[in-house]
Amino acid sequence: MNLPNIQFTEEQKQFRQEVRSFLKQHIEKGTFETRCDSWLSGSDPSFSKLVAEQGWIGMTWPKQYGGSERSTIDRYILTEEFLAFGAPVAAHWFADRQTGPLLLRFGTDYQKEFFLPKIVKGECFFAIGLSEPNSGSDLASVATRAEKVEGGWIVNGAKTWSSNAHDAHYMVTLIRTEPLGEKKHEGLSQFIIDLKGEGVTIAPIRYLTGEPHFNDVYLDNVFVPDEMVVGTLGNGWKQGLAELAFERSGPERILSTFPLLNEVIEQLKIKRDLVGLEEATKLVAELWSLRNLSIGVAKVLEEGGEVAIPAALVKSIGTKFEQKIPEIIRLMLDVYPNLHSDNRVERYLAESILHAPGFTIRGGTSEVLYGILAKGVIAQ
Amino acid sequence: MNLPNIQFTEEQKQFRQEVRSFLKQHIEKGTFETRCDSWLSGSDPSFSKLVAEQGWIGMTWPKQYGGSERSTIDRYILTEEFLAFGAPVAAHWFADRQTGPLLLRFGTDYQKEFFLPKIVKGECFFAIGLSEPNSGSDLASVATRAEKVEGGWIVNGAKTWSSNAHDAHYMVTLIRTEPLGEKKHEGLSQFIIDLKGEGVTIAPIRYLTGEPHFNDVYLDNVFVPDEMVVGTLGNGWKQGLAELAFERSGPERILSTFPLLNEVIEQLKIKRDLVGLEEATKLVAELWSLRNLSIGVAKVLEEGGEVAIPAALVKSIGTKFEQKIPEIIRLMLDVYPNLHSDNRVERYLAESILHAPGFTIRGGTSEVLYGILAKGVIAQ
Amino acid sequence: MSEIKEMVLEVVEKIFKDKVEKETVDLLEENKWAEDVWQLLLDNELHHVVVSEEDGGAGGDIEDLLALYELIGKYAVPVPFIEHTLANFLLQQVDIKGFEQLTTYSITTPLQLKDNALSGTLKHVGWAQYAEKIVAVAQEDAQQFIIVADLQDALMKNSTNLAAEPRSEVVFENMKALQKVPVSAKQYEQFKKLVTAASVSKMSGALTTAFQLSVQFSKEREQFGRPIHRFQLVQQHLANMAGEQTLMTVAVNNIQTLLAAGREESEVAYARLRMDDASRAVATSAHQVHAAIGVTHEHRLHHYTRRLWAWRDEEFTARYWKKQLAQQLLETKMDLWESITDEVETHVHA
Amino acid sequence: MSEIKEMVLEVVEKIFKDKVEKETVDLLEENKWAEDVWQLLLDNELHHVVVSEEDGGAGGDIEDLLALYELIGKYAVPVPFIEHTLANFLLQQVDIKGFEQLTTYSITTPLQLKDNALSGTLKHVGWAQYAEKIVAVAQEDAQQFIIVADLQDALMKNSTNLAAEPRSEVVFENMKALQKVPVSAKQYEQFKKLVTAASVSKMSGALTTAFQLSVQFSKEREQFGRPIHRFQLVQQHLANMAGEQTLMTVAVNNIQTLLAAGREESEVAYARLRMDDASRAVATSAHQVHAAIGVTHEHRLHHYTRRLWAWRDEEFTARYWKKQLAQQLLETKMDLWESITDEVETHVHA
Repeated sequence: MNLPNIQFTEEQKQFRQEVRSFLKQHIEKGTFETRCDSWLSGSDPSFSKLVAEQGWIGMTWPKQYGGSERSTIDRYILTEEFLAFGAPVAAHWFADRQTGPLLLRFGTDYQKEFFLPKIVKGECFFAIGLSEPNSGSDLASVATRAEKVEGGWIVNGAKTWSSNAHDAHYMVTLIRTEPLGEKKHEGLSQFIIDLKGEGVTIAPIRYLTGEPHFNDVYLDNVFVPDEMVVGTLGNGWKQGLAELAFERSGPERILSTFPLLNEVIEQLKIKRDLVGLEEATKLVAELWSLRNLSIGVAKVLEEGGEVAIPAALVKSIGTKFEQKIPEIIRLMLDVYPNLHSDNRVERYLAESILHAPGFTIRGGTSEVLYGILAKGVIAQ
Repeated sequence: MNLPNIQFTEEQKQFRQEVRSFLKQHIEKGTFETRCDSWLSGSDPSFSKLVAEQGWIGMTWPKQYGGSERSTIDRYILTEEFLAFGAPVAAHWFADRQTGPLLLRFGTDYQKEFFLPKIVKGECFFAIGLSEPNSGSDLASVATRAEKVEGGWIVNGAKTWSSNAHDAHYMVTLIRTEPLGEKKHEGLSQFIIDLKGEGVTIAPIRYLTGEPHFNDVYLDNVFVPDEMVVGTLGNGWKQGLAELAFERSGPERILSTFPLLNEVIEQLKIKRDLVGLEEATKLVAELWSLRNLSIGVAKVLEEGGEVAIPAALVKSIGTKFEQKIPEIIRLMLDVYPNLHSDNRVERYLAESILHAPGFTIRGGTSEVLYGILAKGVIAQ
Repeated sequence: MSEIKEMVLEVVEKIFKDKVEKETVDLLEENKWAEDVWQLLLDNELHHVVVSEEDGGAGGDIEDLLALYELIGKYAVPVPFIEHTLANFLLQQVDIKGFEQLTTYSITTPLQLKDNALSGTLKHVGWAQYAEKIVAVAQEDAQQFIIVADLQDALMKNSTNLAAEPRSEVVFENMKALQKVPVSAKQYEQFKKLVTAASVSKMSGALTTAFQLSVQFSKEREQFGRPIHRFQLVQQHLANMAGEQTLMTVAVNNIQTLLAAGREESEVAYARLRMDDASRAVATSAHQVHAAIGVTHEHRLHHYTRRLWAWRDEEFTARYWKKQLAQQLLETKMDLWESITDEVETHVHA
Repeated sequence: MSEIKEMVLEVVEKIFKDKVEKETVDLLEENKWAEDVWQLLLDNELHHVVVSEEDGGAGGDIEDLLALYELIGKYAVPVPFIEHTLANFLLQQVDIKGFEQLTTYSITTPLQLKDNALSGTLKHVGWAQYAEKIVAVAQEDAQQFIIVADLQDALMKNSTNLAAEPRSEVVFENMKALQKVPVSAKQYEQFKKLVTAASVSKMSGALTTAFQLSVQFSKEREQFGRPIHRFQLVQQHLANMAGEQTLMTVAVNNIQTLLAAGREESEVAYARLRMDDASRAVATSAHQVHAAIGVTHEHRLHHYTRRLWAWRDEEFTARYWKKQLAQQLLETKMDLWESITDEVETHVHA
């Protein structure tokens, strides 16, 4: 398998500097504090608003919906900088990464006009309603069902592991709209559900750190108007699959614990610890090679190419890399992981250790990815 | 799971010194050269004869068959020393480790009287005929079959991966003696086949180094007299299983590359390389913990306890450990692996790298062991 | 093993099984702890297990004590049992009678001692915010002492470790040492090993539970129409965890016996190093097997994995012992095989 | 990429597919080599790919050459193509015209140069026993030179690497340097990178074949009644290998482009470090998937895995580059993220 080999242009490098100075400025002003895994666990609607003001939500989208029609590579750079500085971008994350592209591809004009400008302004956040209490990795075993009524659907069921649903306005929800047949992947549709609407109950599930993070979303006779059906009825599974390459290949599968690595190298430099730095170079080399792969996938995605397999590779290898960083670093120096420490290494290490178990689970467990990858390889 | 905690007695320690000085003496005299993985790839019938002269083949067996009725722990110590000094004990290995215990448990008086004294004298070596050309890990899919005739059986078929069959006199062979029924584990029997007999062709299979190592053994209308059937007809699979704990839990699953580790630590000491030594301590700690486990299993085996699961653990973890040693060591110092070097580290490293792939395959692949272990754990 | 061991272990395990629910362990996160369980342990005189019979104790040995620490880890019991009994056990070694008041210890970094006045900072001291006394090491010129001090005299900054267990920074500024007994470098080394053996023992307990929860989960959880333990990749996790758990159980058993027999040489260090790998492997696999359910606060798993993550970086770490062992390797005249198989030589300790 | 690249690669891959059988690679083990394949390469002027057009070559660039080296690795071709063309390419960099006679190189350790006489030992020199000339580095006082010497003047001790490829120890005792050109430290550094890029390229080729053989085997081999690629544990091996193979293909592609564009900074070192892990992972998984069949001499797999094992410890190893990179990290004022994302800065090389 090969992928294009990207060298950034001068304009792209300049854009990176622009994002970087924005972030540094806000760290200095105290707008946010760098955290590991902040892209998913750091939801801060007011920071998202600031990002929106820069034109950095939906930046690749058409201008008619408020986007800037910039390249996927620009968005890639933006995302990398958010991750490297551990910025709290979780609130608008799913709307920007997934809902926007989904609506642009499958949405009605009404949906695009209604949602996209709001998302771009940082005023409308989305959650994803995919897993169900008993589905686990078997995502197609959807029990949440909809019954057709006049002008819409009545939905009953429950979704779980919905990250940030407590901060979101809407949820793109996978729902069974036809009776379960032979093939469980068929008869599924994607609905946009108003999370503030009647019959919706959001029950936070605390992460192991005790922080709210994902949610159970209970749907009790929730009315969804016809205009909130995304794309084709019954085509929900395939539409969802199309999102996966975006979901799996991004820098957020490599850089969740990068702030820790960066800070530790600074500490080792101060101590002039060459043995530690030698050990660290292996992580740097790994990061370099993963980044090439991930950027290559972004490029192919932009050109509309097929990247399901390399995207799954990024997810599978990248998440192991970000999971490994704290485990290797704690052996390189004497450090006591502490979520509340004034010492950045101690704090980043604690965040990384506690969040690491999720990396190889969320967005497709490593075990599921192995099967997908092997099948892809065998089919070639 | 817990296992007994063994502390060696003064007598046992003295015995270890006795073995050690025998081996050191023979290294000095040039009788053999230390090699990694020599227990399986170092077949030297004349050295086996020397070992026999010490009373160290079949040392735990009854005196009436030439054994010394010594403890399993003594044999464990003996084996450890052979491995630590990389002695070429492959010729008598299977007879001592497997065939003897098999015959003592299931053999007829005739078989015991005929074979055991010869084995003890280092004059009779055994090979194992288990795998077949298409069986792979599916060992029970035996196609080699026997037909009953007057006074014995006519055997046709082929066995493969038979280590050292080219040096051996006999082969304990798993054979289908009843037509294949519902359960492929049933209807199998163990025959002792004279490898010098008519109809037996031994074709060496070269190891990747080019050295002869295992063999295909073709059996073409080979007559096996009734008195060469071991144990009960049709009970071959179960009898074979009983050998597995002996086969899987010994120090040969931990120490195949030990000479390399030992030598490297000496080199690091000479260089006063504390960073390297720190790295090496992790391997030492791992060795220590594996050794406790393996010795514990030996103790339970001696007392007739059930150790299938912990024995499989030793094999599974131990072989990964011995496989890992060259991979870690080559990063600790500048060394060029070379089979023909005068420098011991270079030579041991080359031997270890080239033999390592076999460690996690022979005697049950890691993949097969995971299944056995998981089932054992779930059943508890 | 002392004769009382099995009986005591049975009693204690029953107490923990009955009284330590998930909610009991959760107490720590609300700045509470299991005072009722602690009271039960006191009522059953379990804090006196290693006190000699003439002093009114049960006359157990270090092996008994460490076996109890395994149980503390196995049930994640939120009580200062290890801190209190180990502090008193250390005192016992230098012939100071133990305290009934809650006592803790911190021997990682020596305090400074001058004219009976203590100065210095002890970091991450377990349960100091609830304890009245502390056992520590102090240095005056070239001499080290075991000292006892009153905690109400110290400045304290309370925090928690990754598992929400109470940890405090304790600052002494010319505080009085209540008692002091000089200790040799060798004795101090021995104390480090005892503390490390305690740590390895409790980790072994937590590791066992993380493993057992995973086995249980793999039987109960179904995916794609069958229990997940039927999938090879889950079996691989279970097999690897079983290996780590068995290795560590045997290792801990080994060091307990050796310490009780006074025959320990480097084994505590080996066990501590190996535990670093084992705890990582088991925590990783346990979470992977439990998938999303295992990273919720609602599930018990994190009580054990967070303890493993917290404990491995406390007190005398693998990094510390690795350096000690490397120094020993450098200094001994024996080659590795001789060192490993010769159990008689007294190793040189740096 | 030069325009000729695709065409040339196609021609060469066809030659290798047609002419390089397993038995061809086996020749090395009998102290022979594929002289017919070598002749075909010469006949097709492939040793002149990077020779400039005015000197009668094809005018290709380093990218073309490295892509050919990938093919040498991919088919384990037993010819001195890399040695000869890279030796000549190095000479070209210092404006010495290449040789038609078989030439090899060894720049790992500088020889000593005094009054035009060379002394010193070069270890593990590839194909020296068949070559007539050698390109090496020599040192006179503080100045380094690229030199050319005649191999018939040298003492040679022939041996092989782990893959049975010819390697010799070459000893010079006051031998004449045929040519010498002074080189700066920066140029020498650049040569080290070229040699390393060659090594990474051929390893990437061997790694690809080891992976492809495994995929093939997993489709053909049946166990317990189904092809083994249906088993999750085999899928895990395949997935991991696919990841390593893709990562390295992209990495090698990247350094080839950067070197050709003169924009390389630390990328060759990164690729070499990453290749150390990738080659271990792929060799291990490939053998595990092939099980016993893969460790026989009869099967082709070992031609690729043995090359990976041999090549990773030759010339400028991961260990060498790790130290260089650590030194760079220490000296740069940028933090890691700046270093990685800023492609303009010229790194300080130690």
